[in-house]
Amino acid sequence: MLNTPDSVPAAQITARPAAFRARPAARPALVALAALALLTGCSGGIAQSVSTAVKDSSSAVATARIALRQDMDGKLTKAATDTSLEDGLKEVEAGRSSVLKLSPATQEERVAQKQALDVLDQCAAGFATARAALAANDGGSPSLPDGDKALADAQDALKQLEGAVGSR
Amino acid sequence: MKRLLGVALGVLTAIGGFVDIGDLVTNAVVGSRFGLSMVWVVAVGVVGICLFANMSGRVAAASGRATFEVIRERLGARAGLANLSASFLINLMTVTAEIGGVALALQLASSVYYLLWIPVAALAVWLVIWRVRFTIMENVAGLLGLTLIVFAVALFLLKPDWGALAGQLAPSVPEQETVWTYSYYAIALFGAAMTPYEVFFFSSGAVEEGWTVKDLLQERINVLVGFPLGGLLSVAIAACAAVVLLPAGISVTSLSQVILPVAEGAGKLGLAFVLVGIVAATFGAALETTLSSGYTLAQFFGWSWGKFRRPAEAARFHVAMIVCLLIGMAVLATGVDPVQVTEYSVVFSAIALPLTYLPVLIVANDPQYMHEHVNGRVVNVLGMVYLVIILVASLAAIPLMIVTGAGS
Amino acid sequence: MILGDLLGTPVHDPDGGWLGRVADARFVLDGPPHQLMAEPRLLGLVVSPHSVASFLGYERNGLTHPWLLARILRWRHRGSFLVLWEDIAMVGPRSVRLRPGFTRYSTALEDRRQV
Amino acid sequence: MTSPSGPLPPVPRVAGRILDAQLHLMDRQVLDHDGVPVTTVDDLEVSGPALDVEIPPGTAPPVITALLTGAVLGTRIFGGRPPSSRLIRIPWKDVAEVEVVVRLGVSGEPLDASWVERWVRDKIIARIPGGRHDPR
Repeated sequence: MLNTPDSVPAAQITARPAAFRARPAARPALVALAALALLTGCSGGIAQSVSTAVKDSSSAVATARIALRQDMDGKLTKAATDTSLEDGLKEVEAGRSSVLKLSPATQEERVAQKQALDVLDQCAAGFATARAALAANDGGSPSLPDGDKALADAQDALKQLEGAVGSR
Repeated sequence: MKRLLGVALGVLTAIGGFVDIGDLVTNAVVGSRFGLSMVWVVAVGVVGICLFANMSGRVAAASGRATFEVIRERLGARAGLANLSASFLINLMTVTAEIGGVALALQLASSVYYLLWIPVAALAVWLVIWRVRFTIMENVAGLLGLTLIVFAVALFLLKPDWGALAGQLAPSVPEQETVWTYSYYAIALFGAAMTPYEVFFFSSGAVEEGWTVKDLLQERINVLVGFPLGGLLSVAIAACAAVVLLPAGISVTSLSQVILPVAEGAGKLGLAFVLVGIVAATFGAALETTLSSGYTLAQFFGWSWGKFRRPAEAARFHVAMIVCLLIGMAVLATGVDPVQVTEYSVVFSAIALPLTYLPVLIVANDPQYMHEHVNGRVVNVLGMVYLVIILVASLAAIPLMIVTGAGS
Repeated sequence: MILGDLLGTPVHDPDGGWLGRVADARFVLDGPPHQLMAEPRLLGLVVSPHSVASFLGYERNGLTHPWLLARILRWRHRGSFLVLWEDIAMVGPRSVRLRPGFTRYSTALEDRRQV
Repeated sequence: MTSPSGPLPPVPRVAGRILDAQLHLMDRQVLDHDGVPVTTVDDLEVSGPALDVEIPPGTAPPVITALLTGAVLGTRIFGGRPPSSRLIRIPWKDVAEVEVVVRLGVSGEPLDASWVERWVRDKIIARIPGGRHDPR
């Protein structure tokens, strides 16, 4: 864990069970415990948020690549491909804005945030290329393979980042 | 011959009507994240809905009483009102999710942004409820929903490694998931299969169509054949996701991901079928949930209700439905993600399930209502087993939702 | 008066001892038919010492299925009894007082089919 | 006074049919003579006894005079008491049959209990095209 505040609720958690085991009427304690679990789950630190955003974005990019490939194979209609790309881009943007909202405390965290934002920007750019290719639709530039290439590069960058976040 | 046709039609509409946005989304999510390791939950849910729908249909046929009338009579005004509030809100959430589902499917077909489709979808739902006859409405939506069989066709065309697929059937938690997310989605899947609105709709529909005890056999066939086949359809959706999306590291968060495996296996034709199927299934479910919200309110307060009456003869019932559609539209207009609404609605359905299940189980044993058609011993034993399952799922849902951050 | 006001009211014996609460009111249709039906006259009150929450119909009409549910609900209403109108001394907004020497009757409904 | 232990004696036999208010009447659906739902039995009005007054032995038992509906449902659930003028009554003499549902021997249309339904119908539903269209 990167951020230290986590250790405080952890201490509280160990203090709680004795209180609510005492009698069933101590239900509020249980609720408080659940709320704590929720808080600790959400504030899992920068690493947690980055990892979630990266996971969601790599799922979105993978989806977009399948959709593009199907489009090139004539399996998907333009409307469906377009919607897929739009949904994927929305997912990446949501991840990006969640990372953007983080307030890093240490130098290490600032680096992690910066790296993640760079990669997520690259994803968004990949989506932009793919959508432009789909809109062009006349063999002009960018072409669908160009779009796929941009997304593939973004996918590689995501994988690297995933590895980096995982190892930290 | 005519009777045979009637049975066939009933079974087909039961299959086509089984899947709604909740089943579509939840099965795809589960398939993409957990493979086929939760098929057993679908099986448990399907047996549950067979049992439950069968009981409430029998209550409706034997006593002419729909589910919510029975709930109020048994629980009394106070507990009945608490029950009504919970059931009604969850039903409203489902209405919202279904209309959103129609709009999302129409976006996939047209690339026109889904928010623009929402007023169109809601207006169409209202027009059908206002004008179209109950049986026609039910049969057309159910038969068109049958095109979702394309999920099963696509699965065959994808030529998966059947052995490996069968190997996933054993209940087990994949390594990238925790036992908590697994349990959370198990409850969601159970809730999707056993949504309470299906029971409100089923029992009120029995009254709408004027069922008597003579129709009990046909009702039983519809349920016992149609729902399990509908369950197989759910499994096919999950399997498609498990074959195409799981290996690519995709976890489903939007409807556009649900259709990719079908396009992969069956191409543009398959895509056309699946889009028709999704629109029909979600539209049919939007009709059913909208009617259900009218049914629950009218039955609790004793208003005149039913599509078999002229709208003017069931005025409050119709106004209630119009208001529900407007609320659903307003909620969607805030830009909330319909897929997320769906995911929450199935879990809340699981939470509210005991509220409707228990009174039906009790009344199905009461000779004052049922005369000689009370539950048999086997049904009662199963009924009690399911009461326990439903209670456990209901009680575990909220803690699991908190611990897993709603399954993220 | 409104019957809903009476339901849930505490019931005391003549010495002020607490017996339970009014869980239901039993009526009987034995008068001459008025127009369509006879007027239901109050036969007595069902008093329950533990719970006045809904019985779900289990405690009085001999329902025994599903067995486990029937047992649980009966247990929740153990000790409930019926007092006849003749044994009621006073009805107040917060209390019902019984006459000295009142009789506790079984709350069971005879299993006769509804007429 | 009998002891609380041991089985209680059965009620002395009475000639007529027994109705338990909660079990058989309250919260039941009310249908009119054509089978059209009118309302539910939200509460019951009884003819007595006078509150807080010693009941002389031999006093005639109270009888049910009317089914109540409307605002009384809210006060039954949340407490309080609607003014007597706000009570919507369906007199017992209109009741024809008590089974799983309560059937009236009269038409529901002119009853006070139906005024909201009439209002919604006349002001809203009947004004929408097709509002009187027979679905059959």
